[in-house]
Amino acid sequence: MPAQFLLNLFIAFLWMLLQDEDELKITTFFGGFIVGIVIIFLMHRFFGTQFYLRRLYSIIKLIFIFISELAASSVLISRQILSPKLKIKPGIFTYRTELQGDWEITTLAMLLTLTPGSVVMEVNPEGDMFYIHAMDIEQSKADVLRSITKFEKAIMEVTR
Amino acid sequence: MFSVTFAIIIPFIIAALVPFIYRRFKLLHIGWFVMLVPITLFLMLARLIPSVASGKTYIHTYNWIPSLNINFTTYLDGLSMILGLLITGVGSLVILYSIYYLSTKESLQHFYCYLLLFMGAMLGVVFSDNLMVLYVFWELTSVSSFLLIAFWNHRKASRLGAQKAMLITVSGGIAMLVGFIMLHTMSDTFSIREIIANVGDLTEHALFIPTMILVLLGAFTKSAQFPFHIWLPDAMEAPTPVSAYLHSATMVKAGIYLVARFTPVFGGDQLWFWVVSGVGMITLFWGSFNAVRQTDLKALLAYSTISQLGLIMSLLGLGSIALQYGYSEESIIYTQATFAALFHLINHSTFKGALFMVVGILDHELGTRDIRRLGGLMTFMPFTFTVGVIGSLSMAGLPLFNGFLSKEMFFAATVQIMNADVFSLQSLGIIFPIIAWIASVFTFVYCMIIIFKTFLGPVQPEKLDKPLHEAPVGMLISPIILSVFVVGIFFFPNLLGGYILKPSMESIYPTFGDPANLTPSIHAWHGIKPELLMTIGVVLVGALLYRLLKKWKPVYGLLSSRYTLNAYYNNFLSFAESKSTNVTNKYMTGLLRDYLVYIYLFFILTVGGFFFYSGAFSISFSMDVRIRAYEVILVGVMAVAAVAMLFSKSRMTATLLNGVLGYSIAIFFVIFRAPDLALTQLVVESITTALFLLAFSHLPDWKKERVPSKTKITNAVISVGTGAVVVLVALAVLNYDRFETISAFFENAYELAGGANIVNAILGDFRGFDTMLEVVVLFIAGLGVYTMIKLRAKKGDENIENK
Amino acid sequence: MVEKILFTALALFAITIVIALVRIIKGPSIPDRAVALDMIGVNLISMIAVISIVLKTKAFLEAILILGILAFISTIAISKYVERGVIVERKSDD
Amino acid sequence: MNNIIVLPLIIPIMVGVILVFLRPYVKTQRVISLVTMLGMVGISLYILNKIQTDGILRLDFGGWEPPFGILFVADSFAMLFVLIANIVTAICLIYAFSSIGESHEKMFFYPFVLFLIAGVNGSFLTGDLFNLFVCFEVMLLASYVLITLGGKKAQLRESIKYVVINILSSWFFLVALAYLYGTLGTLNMAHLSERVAEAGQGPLLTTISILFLIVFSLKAGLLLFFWLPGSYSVPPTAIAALFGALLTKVGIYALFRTFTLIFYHEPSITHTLIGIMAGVTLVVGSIGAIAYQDVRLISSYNVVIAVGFILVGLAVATQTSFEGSIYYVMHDMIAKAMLFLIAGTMIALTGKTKIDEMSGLIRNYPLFGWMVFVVTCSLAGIPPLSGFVGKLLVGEAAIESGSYVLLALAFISSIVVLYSLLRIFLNSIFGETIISPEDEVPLKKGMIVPIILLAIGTVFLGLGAEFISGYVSDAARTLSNPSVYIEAVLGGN
Amino acid sequence: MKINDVILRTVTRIVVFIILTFGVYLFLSGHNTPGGGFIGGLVLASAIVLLYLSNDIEKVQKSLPLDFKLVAASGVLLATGTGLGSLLFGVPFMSQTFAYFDLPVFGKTELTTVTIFEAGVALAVVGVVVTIILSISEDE
Amino acid sequence: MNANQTIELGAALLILLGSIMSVISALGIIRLPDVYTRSHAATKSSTLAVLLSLTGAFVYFWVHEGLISVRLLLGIVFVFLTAPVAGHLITRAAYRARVKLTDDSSDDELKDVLFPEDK
Amino acid sequence: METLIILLIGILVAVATYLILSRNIIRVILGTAVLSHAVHLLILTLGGLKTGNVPLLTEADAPYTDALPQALILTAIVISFAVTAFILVLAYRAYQDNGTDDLDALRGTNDE
Ligand code: NA
Ligand code: NA
Repeated sequence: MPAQFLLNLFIAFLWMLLQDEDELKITTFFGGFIVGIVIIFLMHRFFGTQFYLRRLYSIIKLIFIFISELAASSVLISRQILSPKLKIKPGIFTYRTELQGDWEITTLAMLLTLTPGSVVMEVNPEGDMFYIHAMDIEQSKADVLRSITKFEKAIMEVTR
Repeated sequence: MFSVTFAIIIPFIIAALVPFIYRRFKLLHIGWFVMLVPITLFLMLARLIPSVASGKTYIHTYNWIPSLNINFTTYLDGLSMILGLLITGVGSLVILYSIYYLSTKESLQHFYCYLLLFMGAMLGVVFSDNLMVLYVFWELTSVSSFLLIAFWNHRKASRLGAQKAMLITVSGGIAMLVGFIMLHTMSDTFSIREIIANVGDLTEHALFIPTMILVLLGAFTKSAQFPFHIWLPDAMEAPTPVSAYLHSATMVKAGIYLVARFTPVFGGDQLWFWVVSGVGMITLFWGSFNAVRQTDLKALLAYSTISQLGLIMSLLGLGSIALQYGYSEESIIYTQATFAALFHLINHSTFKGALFMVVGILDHELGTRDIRRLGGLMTFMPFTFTVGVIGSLSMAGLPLFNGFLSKEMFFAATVQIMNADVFSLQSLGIIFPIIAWIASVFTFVYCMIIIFKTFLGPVQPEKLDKPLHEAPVGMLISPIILSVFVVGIFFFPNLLGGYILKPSMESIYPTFGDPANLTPSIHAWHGIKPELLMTIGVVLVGALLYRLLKKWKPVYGLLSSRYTLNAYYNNFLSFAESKSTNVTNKYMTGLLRDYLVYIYLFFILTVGGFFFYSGAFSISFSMDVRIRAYEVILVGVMAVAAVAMLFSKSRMTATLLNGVLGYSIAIFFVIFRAPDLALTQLVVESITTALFLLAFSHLPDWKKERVPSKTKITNAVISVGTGAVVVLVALAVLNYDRFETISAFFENAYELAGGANIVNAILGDFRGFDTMLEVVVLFIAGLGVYTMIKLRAKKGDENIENK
Repeated sequence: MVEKILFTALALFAITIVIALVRIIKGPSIPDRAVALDMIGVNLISMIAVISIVLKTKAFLEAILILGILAFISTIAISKYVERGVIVERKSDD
Repeated sequence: MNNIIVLPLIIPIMVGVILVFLRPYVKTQRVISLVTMLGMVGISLYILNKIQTDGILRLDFGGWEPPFGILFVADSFAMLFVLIANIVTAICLIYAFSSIGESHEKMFFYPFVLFLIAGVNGSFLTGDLFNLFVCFEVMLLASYVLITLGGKKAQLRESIKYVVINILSSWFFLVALAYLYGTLGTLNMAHLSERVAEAGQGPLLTTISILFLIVFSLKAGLLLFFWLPGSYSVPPTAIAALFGALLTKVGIYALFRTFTLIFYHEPSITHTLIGIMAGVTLVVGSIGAIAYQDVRLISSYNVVIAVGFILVGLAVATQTSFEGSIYYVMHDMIAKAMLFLIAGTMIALTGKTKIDEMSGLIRNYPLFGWMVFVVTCSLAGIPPLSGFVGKLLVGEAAIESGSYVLLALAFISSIVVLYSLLRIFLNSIFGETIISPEDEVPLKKGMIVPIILLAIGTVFLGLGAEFISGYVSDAARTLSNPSVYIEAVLGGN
Repeated sequence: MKINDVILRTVTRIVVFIILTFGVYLFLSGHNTPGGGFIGGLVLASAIVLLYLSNDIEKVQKSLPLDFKLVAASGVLLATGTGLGSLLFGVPFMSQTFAYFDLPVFGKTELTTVTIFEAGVALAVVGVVVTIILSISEDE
Repeated sequence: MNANQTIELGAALLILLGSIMSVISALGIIRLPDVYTRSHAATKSSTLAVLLSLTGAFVYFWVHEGLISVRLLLGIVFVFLTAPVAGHLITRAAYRARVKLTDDSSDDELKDVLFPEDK
Repeated sequence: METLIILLIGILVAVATYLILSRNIIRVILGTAVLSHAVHLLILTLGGLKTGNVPLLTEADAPYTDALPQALILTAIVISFAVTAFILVLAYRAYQDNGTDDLDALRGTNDE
């Protein structure tokens, strides 16, 4: 499977970088490739989904979304924590998503968790409903609904 | 050439063969075969009598443990000759007697095996020159005696009797062993001959007296001297041939032999004189006094044996005084006590052996030895009666029998001792003849009891299980032979004196020159002397007391049975057992905490105690590394986390706090520049925490512990104490700066081992062996966990040990 | 200057750990403690990074990743323990 | 180079691991493990004799010279321990074949026994104090597993105590090592000895030596024996016998080694303390030996008594006393194994554990009964069985050095030993037979043969004392002259 | 409602590979940087533990059908076996040796017997840790 | 002060920011009323704090030693990847173990699904 | 620094000892865990907290901190892990069969 090949390259790359050598050496890469073969051989039954290099761009974009969400939510929480009197109304609300498949759901859940004021608590067995705990339910619900389409789109760019 | 060694070995070899022979020849009583052994040995020894009498000795050495000076050296001289002849001679007669006494239904192979074992051991005792070898055989006689007493071990009394005999004689033996070792320390030799030859060097040694006491303990226990005599009556549980052989004629004489043998070593000491003669006298009296009250004939003979052994012992004590004077005209007179001792040793074996056999006949033929059920047997059992009377009268010390001769000499010796001008004997010496005379009166009384209550008086067939009849001829042969000796010696005493006693006098007084001087001519009549008057007194008063026996016998009732030595022995054992159970249960509580408390306390007391006592504490901050705020905070975190563990109400909290500790330590490993440690610590801590969680699903949650506050305080004190000791010693260690560590060597790791990570080079190479074993430890633990969980013994397939 | 800042940061991280420790001790629930423990782990990561700078060594950078891994695994383990009473299931429901 | 001296450790380990793969094949496991142990006996004999000609042998692992690397040092003292330990293990294995049951054999019994003996052998041979700690742990872990093998209630219960106490003692060991490294900066025992001699064994080092004394006393059961009776009473017989014979001996060995090689400069403190501990051990062991009816408990307290006795030899600390202790240790390993096998066999035959619940076994099993008698005499020190020579020499040394209290306690204790074992013999072996021939559990050959072999051993050690006296005196000479050992280790190749 | 572990499992798939790679790296690079057989083995074991945590035992064993106690045993054999190898070459037990070779592709490479030894250590650690965790988890 | 020193100072300030962030999140887990709100603080502020300090360290090593430390990068990725998952798991576990929401909470749409019997 | 660490060690030892003297087996096991923490710190501290460098020859120059104690601690850590794993399982197996985790109830009788 091409995905496995990719993963193998990934491991080899990782390997090379781990050496912390002054320059990137093909020999090191090759050693890492062998290590990767061993690992993937042992673990290949776990590997089931696809992974494409050309989606790198989408991935990077997604990562940036992640980081910015994280920063925003941290600021928000800090404000709340440091405010002299806590003025929050926590609660749990639901959200139904269009996304399908493990990777998409996982990515969205992680994004939502990093969204200011919300943590995904449960995914229903069908995998289309999130139960989200909100720090301050009014504001979080609004935030989530506002940005969720953006997230879903970014994720689908990577996965589909 | 006859070798004495051979005489010792033969019985053992035959003993080993007995079980096989027994299986082969079921039909013939195996006793016949066994009897050949002592007869042969007796004849062999007898052939040597003339040459030994002429002063010749035989020595032979086989190496055993030469590096420890322990060699198998045999030594035949006059003294050992007497015992050797007794052992083989009486042995032959006893075996002959036993052939008729023991039916083939008994487990004869065991009996004769033990008997031969004993015979060999006893010969070993008397023929050994090496103290250690002597000790070996000495203990073997105890062991074989144990087995013979417990021959009918399904009887409880037999087992208890055997245990008592074994405990007392082996304990004495151990004391004697210590004495022997001390002798070796003083003289640097285990050879008795050499010790005697260099005795002058010993007497001044600080250990001389302790050694003497210890050796005497061995002798006294073996020869049933007061207060150790209590085992002998119980030993009568053994079959009667055994009683006749071991417990009157031979084994109990081993102690006598030992005292005689060591007289040249210790005899010159005042203490020896007093202890040997004193203990002998007390035993003499106590044995005879108690014999009178017995109703079991065998018990009576046992006490009588004790008494007679006391007599011989006291004579040896009296005789030792000659060594005070050294060889001179006057001192010869005192050696006659010793001469009498040896003489009586033989005489006693003859008449007591005969008497035991007589009692055995009664027991065997009539089914009882209780004098209250016996009487008037004279007419039904004429031969038995004759032998019994001869034995009794000899024991009573009446003329026509050998006992008279030696008894007279005994009286003479006790009177003589008052003339000695040492040890205040001129005033104190009077007690010897007095005790001797009183004891002889009692002896006379019990001898009369034997004769009159058994053979004379009314017959009581209704009290007997079996019809009255004379014993078979075979059973009578041995006692008759012995009574022939009893009478024969009376008429020809000097034959014995010249050939047997004379050479042994030389063994006891090696410095006194020609033994002929020490060998008086024995006469039945030597004029009206104090001893004769004493004998007459004994007969008169004894007869009177016997007449009035019923009147004064209640005196014995005054001696409460609770205060007898036997009761003390039994109480001691049961007290020891119950008390030891209490004591041990008190501290072996089965509670882990208690055991840990002991260990911690011991640690605090010894390590902490010595640390302070010795002033080892020292402290200095000069070498301390500079400290940063965050480090202090982290130390605080760890301290708080640790203390919080004590107060956490859930196991989960405590486990997580332990995790915090572990992680914090990892940070300290970072701070202290130990990267490998930090990595390992982190992973191990996490996996450990995971293991706790895993195990928690199989364990109940914490309950509130109900611990008394006293326990809590104890625990707290111990905890703080332990922490404090660890800290203080550590501070002192920190301040101890004398040596460079060896680790500079490892800094060459790259050249030496090709590794730049020094720690890893140590683990993989310099100390790779540790690592290898550590992997093994881990493996064992893993496999052990697997086994404990997965491979449980199911019900039903437990091992056969637990059926 | 840089060093002072770094030591200040270290002290702050250490203070964080103290506070988290308070939460571990107080609880009240196990998840509360797990959250606090996770926080301690994450702060230790930061501390190791800073100490590495202070000591001018990259010898401890492995420890950072390991600590990340372990904090994650511990949290999973504790969550499962809280949620299901066991942390490794023989056969899960689905 | 003397690679052969690592074999007593490495062969059992490797064979043990291989046997893990052969778990289902019980017969194969039996054969291999027995052959291994017999091989070990042969190797030990070979090494022991090689020492007599070549002097002390040493093996620097990885070729790293002392004091930097780890090394094994084989002197006569160590090898005598190794030799007897391996003989006893081989014999206990034979007993296990027919007693422990196939289900237990499949619980990796043989691997664990092999690991145990590997740890024991390693502890005897190592010349490095930290490596001693590691070897202890190999032995301990194996013993932890063996004590629980089969997992009966009582086993699990007692093993907790055993394990916790040993964890504590291992901890003390590490603390002591930390102190020692903090002061002397080295781990090699010869090097430690040299440095202690150089610096003088001042108060601090003496304090540390007392900590070592505690550590090894916990292992040896010297005074701190609380773990012993319980844990020796619960495992299957073959294991109990191994424990009875071996475990305390490792502690004893370590005590002798440390207090003759390293901490011998302040005998008035350390050796006096050892003497006091030995004396108290003799007393309380003696009290315990007559306190109970359970044959295994009686046997266990007999172990305690012997520990006290052997340590008297160390307290007295002369060449003669060392010789005595060595003789006595060898005797004790064999006789204690025999005693525990006998106790276990009695329980197996009757299903009872207390002596007053059994009776007259000698009529059902005559040969077995006589073996009980032999072991009784042997342990009581009745000559010419093996206990005698050691007793003699320890006694002599005690006299020469004026240690009369210890002398008295040591010799009185052997009376107690005699009494405690006579109780077994008279109550259970002698007496009215209560087992009818139909109800008789057959005594397997595989159970009596090992007992007989041990009996032969005790007779041989006694009668044949001269055969081993050369080795023993060589061992004692090394103990009393630390320089011999130091020279062999640090004196160049 | 049944638990849906989709998030955990999905993330674990990535994370496990990171950990495994890191584990092997630690094991191999230990000679010169922190790491080595022990720590490498422990990290590898953690990865497997993570698999067990996020999946169930049956599932993992289907994908990773190893008898871990035999893995551990093989590790011990390997570790002790390298020591024993010294005997064949007549050098002291546990002698490690190292050398630099010019290998195609790899260039100048250091090869040492310690690596074999450490591989044994790592295998043993993985085997033991997983055996312990599995044994407890599988117990009723 | 040259460029490198400036960047180093910047890295140090990044780290300082991270440490302040981390103290704030720690205050959060003390101040916030229940485990769910506390986990917000832990998964977000705390994660950001560590990302900041790791980035600071990464920059420092890059500038100071010319080292692009993949181990640090990997650490960053790892924390980034796992923090939300940890938050998700722990709150789910808390809820299923019936740890109460704070009384101030308004809606709870999960209660009906998970514990219908509580009604 | 050393003095402070040693004081910390003392606290750890005291706490561990108190835990070990408890009746609950888990507290005892936790106590042993704390004990091992304490002794690892002790070895490291007494081995010399020099201000030397990390003992990696490629990383830094001499002087290095003493590497030997570190190696010893590594070994000790692994061993105490093995022992802890074993006794944890032992504890719960004992609970399964004896029905109690209370050491007082696990005393057994001497003469049963
Ligand atoms: Na120091
Ligand atoms: Na009985």
